Amino acid sequence: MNAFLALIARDVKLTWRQGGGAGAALGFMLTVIGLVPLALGPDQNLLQRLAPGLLWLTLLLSVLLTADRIFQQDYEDGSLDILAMGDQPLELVALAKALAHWLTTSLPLAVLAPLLGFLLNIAPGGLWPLAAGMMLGSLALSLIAGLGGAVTVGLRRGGLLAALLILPLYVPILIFGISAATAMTGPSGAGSSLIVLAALALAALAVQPFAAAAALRAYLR
Amino acid sequence: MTPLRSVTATSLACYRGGRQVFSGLEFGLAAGQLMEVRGPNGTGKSSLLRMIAGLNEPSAGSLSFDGGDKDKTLGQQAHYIAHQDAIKPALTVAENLAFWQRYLGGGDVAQALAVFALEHLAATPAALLSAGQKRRLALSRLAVSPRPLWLLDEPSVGLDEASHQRLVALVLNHLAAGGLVMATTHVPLGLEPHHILRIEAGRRAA
Amino acid sequence: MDFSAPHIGFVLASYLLTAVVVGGLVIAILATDRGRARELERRKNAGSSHDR
Amino acid sequence: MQNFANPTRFLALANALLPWVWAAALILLGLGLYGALITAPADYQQGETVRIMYVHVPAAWLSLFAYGVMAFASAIAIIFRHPLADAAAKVAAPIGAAFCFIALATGSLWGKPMWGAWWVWDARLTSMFVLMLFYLGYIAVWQAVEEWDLAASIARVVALVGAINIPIVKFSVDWWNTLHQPSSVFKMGGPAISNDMLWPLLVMGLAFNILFVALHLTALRSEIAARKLHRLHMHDVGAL
Repeated sequence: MNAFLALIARDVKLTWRQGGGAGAALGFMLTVIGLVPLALGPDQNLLQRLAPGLLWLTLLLSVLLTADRIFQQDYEDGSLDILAMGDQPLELVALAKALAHWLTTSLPLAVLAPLLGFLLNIAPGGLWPLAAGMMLGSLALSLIAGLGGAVTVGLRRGGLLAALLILPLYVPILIFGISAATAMTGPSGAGSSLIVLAALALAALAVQPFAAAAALRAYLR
Repeated sequence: MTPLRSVTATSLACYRGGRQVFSGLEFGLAAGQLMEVRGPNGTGKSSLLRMIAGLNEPSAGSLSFDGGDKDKTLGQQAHYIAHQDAIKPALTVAENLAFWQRYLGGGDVAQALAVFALEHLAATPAALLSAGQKRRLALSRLAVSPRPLWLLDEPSVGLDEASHQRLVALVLNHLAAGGLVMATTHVPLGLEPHHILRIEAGRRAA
Repeated sequence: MDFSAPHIGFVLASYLLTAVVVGGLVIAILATDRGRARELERRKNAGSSHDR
Repeated sequence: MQNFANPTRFLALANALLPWVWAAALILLGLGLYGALITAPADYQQGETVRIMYVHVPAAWLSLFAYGVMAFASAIAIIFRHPLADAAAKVAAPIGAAFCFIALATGSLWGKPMWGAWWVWDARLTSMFVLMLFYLGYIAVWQAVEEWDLAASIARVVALVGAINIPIVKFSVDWWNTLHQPSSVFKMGGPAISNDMLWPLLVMGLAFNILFVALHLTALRSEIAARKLHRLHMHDVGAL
């Protein structure tokens, strides 16, 4: 357990020291949200209706951007070999890395993304379900990003392939995240969508370590 | 650290990258012994070390160990020093070692820094180190956490004379304490190996 | 089937498209299979391989 | 794990079976088309356009079946570490993707007269669309990784993760669909499907399945030959 926490702590410190993963991703989000009114026109009602969807889409893309960084550095500088020889299985190493990415990138983004909502004239009532949905969904986003990162860690131009593998897996999270955010008007309350989001996060938690470790072992050979 | 009595390999073969790297490898290494693995480049010396470290499985033959911790794999009772140094430039020298101390468990960071005379660089970010200093930091991992089997891939490359002597002293102490060491090398280590294992292209030679 | 019915074009288009895609798939797979078998035969006769 | 050990047992079986499988596929296809185009009556609501169902539904079913074959073969490859299973998964993907494309295209051709739009984000079409993305991702893995053994180990993980997510995507898309479209007017060929419309559908379904088996076995035999040729080439280069 100590090794598991040590790995998460080291990764958080590393991300913090290297200019923070969240900082760059947040900058990306800000830019995309800023471009939206230019692309779709300044009509407040239109923007308000699209706000939850656009915020979720930008969150997905921002997390995706940092997906290959989860294992890339450790693979290239040889740390992954030593991590694989630790007392804990590679599955826990893969989980620790994904959790560190969640703490340093996905969670901060999920907390800050709703604040960008005011740029899109988001309905005040819709802010809280959006934030709740994003925070719940952010764990699943990081776990699946970790999976995509592990599957493409050894490839030179793995980023594109990772995106093609990760984004389809984000479909359920996007659907229930949006339905939670728009639940104020939708048929069922936000509650049920949030519960499904939590279920998706737990499902990802169950699958990611084994799948990612299997992929990493293939590259370690 | 429960002492390891011996590591033996019988008709070990490795298939990687779509080709047979080596086959029919036999060796036996007992406690307190050093084995040098020699052979031209690309004959699978590193693949052999990685196999013992548990990073890839043998495609034929078997690898077994006697003594040691039964519920741990051989790799979990070994140190592996590869060409890459496994150092994080953003962390300081002490932080790098402290992480491996917590992750691999065991020893003491300050004492490990002293082994390769890196105490004065403890607070320096690893990014500022020279190649030789990085190599010494990587080798310090051997001292930071007690593990019986050492797998060293050309350990003396990039070391100055003083550090080379420190490496020899460290290995001698480890062997005296009943440890086992397997090292691949092109240049003589300055130590008398108990076994020499030569791997020719694709075939093994005793 | 009544060919003068409305939207008959869509039905024909669907069957044509299926025929084209399935046909292409069949031809592609059979051709590569035949080609590789012939290449293997050629290498075997040429004796350049030690493959049992 | 090097080459296919000796797939002679498989090759003997394939060479013996294939001619019959191809024959069965062609016969069933002919019978099915005859049923679908000639004897089956037009639908009282949709008229002739219902005949698209006889290619759309079997193709949709086959694209799911093919992904199942990929996931099953990948599981076998993980458990028994046999490269033949990896090859079986690898060659199943392009076939599955082709039928998935047919399902999407005929779905769109069927949707135009029904809903007046080429593409409607209906639950089934959306799930089929995501399935297509899974296929493309899987095939991309084989393209992106040069070395066969590494590609195989990665593709196994991708196929299994994809297989786990198919029901999840299906569930979430169906749920999402109810949110946006109260109930899609388009039911599968009217309330109850009469017998003379049903048997062509079943025959076409069977024909597509047997066609898949024929294509899959042939493609697998071809992949084995390709691996042998690759080994011979490596041999000549003296890399062994």
